[in-house]
Amino acid sequence: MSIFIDRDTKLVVQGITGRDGSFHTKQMIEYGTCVVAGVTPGKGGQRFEDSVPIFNTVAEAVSEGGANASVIYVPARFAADAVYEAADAGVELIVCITEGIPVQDMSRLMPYLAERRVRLIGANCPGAISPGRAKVGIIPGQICREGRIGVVSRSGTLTYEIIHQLSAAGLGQTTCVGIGGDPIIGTNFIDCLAAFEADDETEAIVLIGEIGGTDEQQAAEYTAQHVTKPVVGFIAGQTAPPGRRMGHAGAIISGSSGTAAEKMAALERAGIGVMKRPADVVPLLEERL
Amino acid sequence: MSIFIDRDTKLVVQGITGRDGSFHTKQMIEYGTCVVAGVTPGKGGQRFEDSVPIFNTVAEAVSEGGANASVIYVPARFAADAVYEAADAGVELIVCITEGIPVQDMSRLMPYLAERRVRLIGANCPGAISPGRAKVGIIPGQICREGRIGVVSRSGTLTYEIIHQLSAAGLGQTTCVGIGGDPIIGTNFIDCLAAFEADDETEAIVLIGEIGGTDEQQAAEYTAQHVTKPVVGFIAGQTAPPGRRMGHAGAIISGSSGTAAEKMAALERAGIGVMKRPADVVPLLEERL
Amino acid sequence: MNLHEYQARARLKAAGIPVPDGDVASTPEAVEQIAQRIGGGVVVKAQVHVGGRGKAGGIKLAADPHEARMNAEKILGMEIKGLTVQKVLVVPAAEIASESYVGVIMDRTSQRPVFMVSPAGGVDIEEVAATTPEKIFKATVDPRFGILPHQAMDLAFHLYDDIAQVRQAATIMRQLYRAFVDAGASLAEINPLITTPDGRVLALDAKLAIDDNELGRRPDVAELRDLSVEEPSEVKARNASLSYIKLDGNVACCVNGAGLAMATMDLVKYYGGEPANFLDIGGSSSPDKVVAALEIITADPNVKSILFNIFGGITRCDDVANGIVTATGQITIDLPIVIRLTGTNEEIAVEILKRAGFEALTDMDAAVKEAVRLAGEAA
Amino acid sequence: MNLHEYQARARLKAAGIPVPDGDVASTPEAVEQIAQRIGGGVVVKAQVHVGGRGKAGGIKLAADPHEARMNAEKILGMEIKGLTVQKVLVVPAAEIASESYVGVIMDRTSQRPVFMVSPAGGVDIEEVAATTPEKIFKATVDPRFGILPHQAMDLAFHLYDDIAQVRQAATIMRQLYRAFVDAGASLAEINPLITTPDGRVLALDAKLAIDDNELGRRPDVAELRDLSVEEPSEVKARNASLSYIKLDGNVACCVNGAGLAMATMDLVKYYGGEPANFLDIGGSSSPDKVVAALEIITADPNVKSILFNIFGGITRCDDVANGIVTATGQITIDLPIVIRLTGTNEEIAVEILKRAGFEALTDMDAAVKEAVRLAGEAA
Repeated sequence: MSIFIDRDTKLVVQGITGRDGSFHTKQMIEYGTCVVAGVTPGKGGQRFEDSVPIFNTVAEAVSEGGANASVIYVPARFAADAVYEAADAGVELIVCITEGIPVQDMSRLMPYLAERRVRLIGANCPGAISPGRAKVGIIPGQICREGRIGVVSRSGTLTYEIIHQLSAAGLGQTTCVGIGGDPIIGTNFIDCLAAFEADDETEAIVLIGEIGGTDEQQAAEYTAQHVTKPVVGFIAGQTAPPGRRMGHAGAIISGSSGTAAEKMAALERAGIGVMKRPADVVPLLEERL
Repeated sequence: MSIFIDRDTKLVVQGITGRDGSFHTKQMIEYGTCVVAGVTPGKGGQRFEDSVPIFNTVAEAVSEGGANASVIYVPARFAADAVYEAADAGVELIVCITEGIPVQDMSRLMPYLAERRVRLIGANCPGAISPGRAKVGIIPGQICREGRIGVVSRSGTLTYEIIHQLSAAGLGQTTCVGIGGDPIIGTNFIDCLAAFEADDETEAIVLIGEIGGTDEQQAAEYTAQHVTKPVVGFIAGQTAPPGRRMGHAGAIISGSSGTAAEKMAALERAGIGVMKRPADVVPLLEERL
Repeated sequence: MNLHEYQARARLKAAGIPVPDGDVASTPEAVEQIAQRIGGGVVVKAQVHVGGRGKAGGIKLAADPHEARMNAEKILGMEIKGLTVQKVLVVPAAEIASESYVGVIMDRTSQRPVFMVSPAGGVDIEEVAATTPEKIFKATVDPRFGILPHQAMDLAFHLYDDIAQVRQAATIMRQLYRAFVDAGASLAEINPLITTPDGRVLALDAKLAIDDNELGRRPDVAELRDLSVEEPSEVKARNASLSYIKLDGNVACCVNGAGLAMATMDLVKYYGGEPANFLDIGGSSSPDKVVAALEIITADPNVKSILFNIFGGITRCDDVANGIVTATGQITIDLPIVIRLTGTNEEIAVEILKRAGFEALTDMDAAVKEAVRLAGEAA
Repeated sequence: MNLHEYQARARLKAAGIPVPDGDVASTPEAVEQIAQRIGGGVVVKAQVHVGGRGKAGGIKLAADPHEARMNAEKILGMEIKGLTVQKVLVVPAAEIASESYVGVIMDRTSQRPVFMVSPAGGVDIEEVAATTPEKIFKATVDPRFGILPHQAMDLAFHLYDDIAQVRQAATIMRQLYRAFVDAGASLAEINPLITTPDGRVLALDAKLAIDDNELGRRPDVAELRDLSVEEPSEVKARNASLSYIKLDGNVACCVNGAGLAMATMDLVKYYGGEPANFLDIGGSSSPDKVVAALEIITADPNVKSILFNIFGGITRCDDVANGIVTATGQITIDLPIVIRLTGTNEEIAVEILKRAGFEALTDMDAAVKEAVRLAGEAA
């Protein structure tokens, strides 16, 4: 088993003929992902690389192409619209790679998805990969390895670094999910922890967080209460200067200033093995497996 | 039993100090309705008629006054806001008497209520009365009589006329509900038919419709499929000229031009006893009881 | 309230929708000047609130300003379905490559705005729906989100193959929705939405029906009301807060509540009479309203008897009785009046009427029968 | 992006919120003129993007235009928390009866805008939250509906007893929400919201923080960016599509991806060094970006060693290698460079670097340790 994506994932690529979309579609197909359709309005009826049928709308990609999941590579100004379209077309999973969606757009989008019970991963995320089964997004396939570790991360390349260390040590993965670092995201740590906890194959979980917000603290609380499998965690940004983006008021609402120290303490309290540096992931996991 | 309102209805009156609100609050209290609170922003702490406590907000009327239902008499430009406020305060039932809420406001309001599972009756309706138990709205109490007939109507005074005829003939009512004649309303015929069907005391149902829309046709279909109790119906507007309000396009969407003849035929097909005039209500019911 | 085509196109234009040049005029001279300014062929279009203007001769093509003036002379003042043409719109004669229909309507059943489009535009959409329903495409709009870009694209793909035209049409639909919301409309329609031979998409005709409940908060829309095209008695009624529609019968009905008013008209018909009007004096009625109602009713020469049917609830029967007594003192009414009153303050009302020489009934059927009989005698 | 107070108040005013008269100036002469025009006492307020301006002497009361000019001479050019004051806002000295706090923030946890108000305004709201949390009231806004009138009223009742002031404050909150949405803000704040002795409610200070992702579609907001108050190296970085924040250490870090960049900085610290910056060269990076990054890094005199840490995914290692070779050809870099590359096109990159005389590492810890060691030797 794996979480969110697997061999039965039938993917439609929104923005398949764009620069990023076409590059990564080739990579996903090469990796063995079942890409059943692409969407580029106005190019309906054509084929991508002489094989994948292109449709004008996601609705057609679902009804005629049989897609049950979507990945979005369209430019930022169209990306929120693309998520609405995928949700209305009835896919179960939407992975939005695109970066730069305004947070107010995300705020309006979330209840729309909730009403339709669609899972969104991202936006502004590297997507997910279930090694040996399916890759949806941009996580490099060659650094992954089939195995029993679940990885969930707010980061991109930092995740690759840690997956790389895991694979090098022979610790393969069930699924690696990059949930994205934006203030409002579709799938959070807790969603992934719950899914990994419920997944028979996953034996341990790696959680990679960052400064800002309180997602990691909430994940720690959730872990303490609901996760029986070993969890190890990393928080990037111990040396980052206090955030300049959000005023004081935000911290009052969340009841936290979102520092790395706070988050590491929360993980610690929840019994999560806290890495001091990425290279600690392997020894910490090995202690616990 | 009765539907929607009963002796356990604890009412808050929104706009209790206004002209209509104060007049009808007195009537409701005289009738024996349990009016636990009133709301007029800025008059919190005062009392209506030296008895009913007034609050600044519906939230306070619920938390401090113990209200579980609300009736709204505020002016049209504040009426939609008043419904949102009541819904957020957590009452189970909102009866909006006020006339003149724009249909686009109602369209936005309905999904808000649906998410909170609050029942709205109206707007632009006379409200409901469960004779001998509670009266919420403006239906004159003296024309009603306790009994076993359920009445549901899109009209105001026409309903009084028919209730009057029922009471005069000794056919009392479980509950009379005026659902209002606006294009978008909170509670429709089907909601009331279902409630009357489920109500042990109700033995027969009177349905009073009008030209326009397709609510009566849908009610007829519902009756044929789900209502085991006898139903008699009346449609006002047999001599009305074709509607001037809505263009042809509306009729295409609804698949009907909403004439009285169409509606009477639909009732007939569903086995509903169709009155030719209001005075037919008693003989038609007596045939069926 | 319906807007004129020229008013609707101005609002669509303000929302960004491409509409052809053009202007409105009420004299042939002004029409000629507009045609001169536009240059080339023009179309002169009667501005009345009815469908089928073309078939009735209310839309005419003109090759030059002189012909435009001649056409305007014919159209201005003509009657279309009982309405006199007082204004015409002058627009350039467009070269048309295709005609579609695009509309958004507030739908009672879904309780949401519904978009409807058809590649068969420029004709009566009801006929398209009846004969070729497969050519009509719909999308329901969530009013919390408005029409979503992909919904507009989906619909536009049913109209055009060319992606550039699809995008233009999708943008127009989003702008039309904006105009629909901003005007407080219950209907907004473009028929036809045309393509030109060079590939542009344009709105050639526009229709907006406004929800009357919106007018209070939208003075910019309310001021578009054109009283000159309305039945004067209906304008008078609205000013007195009465709801009145003139009909062709001879039994005038004065009722409180729309449903009871319709049921009363139906009962007039049931007993062999013909109602002269729909008249709802509303809920909290004052004697002044009754006076205004009687003035409006008695101004209709067809009326042979007057029937009051009042079920007192909020409306107090004594108010209505006082109104009848006041009105009959102010204006001479030489028509028989039948009064049925019941409910709130019924006894006081009967007393007031009795003192003024009127009899009051309490049974609706009896009152209607009597009013029909009296009208029949007078006829 | 943060707006200046004078920019934020202009947007609040445009949304209908009552703000006192006033104007912005960058010279003492202009300040005197504005004070002259306003008449009476004024307040001169430094326009810098930091809190605590008052304590730092950046806000001064003046009894007349002359004193205003004198104050402006002191404030203009002063440094507050490292930022030079280039503009001041001049407003009338308001008579204040009470001070409240009103703000709306995009909240990550509820994923919705949250309103926060406090009757304890005019002071640091964080301190209010810490010392008297019972004086803070919140309401979550459904972004599909905006702040509802009753939510605004509920909050306003926590600020005032007088119903007229409650209504004014509720209206201001709805206008503030409108301004928040229209500006694409992540924070909109009025602190203090004051009442005057005659009962009016006014916004005396205004703060707007804009979501950078909104700037592309809001040119009216984007043009408010004041480059003069930003670190020049950060402006240069943004223009090259780099994300850069200057710090005080001596190990420069050049990394792809924000998370890895932070982890790299953390590892520098872990091995006893101090990072000189945060620098994310982003995803699809070109050699040009690497050149710009090296120019920015080497302009910082504190830097003693340069560390590249590249995990190739979308970023191709050969692009980065080419950038390093190109940059070192264009500008003289006499600092030690440590390069760690792994992932996409790693072998090609190593080859490119080897030919140019660079060594490439593949282990992150080894590379960081080496960069820290080299910086330590140079210091």
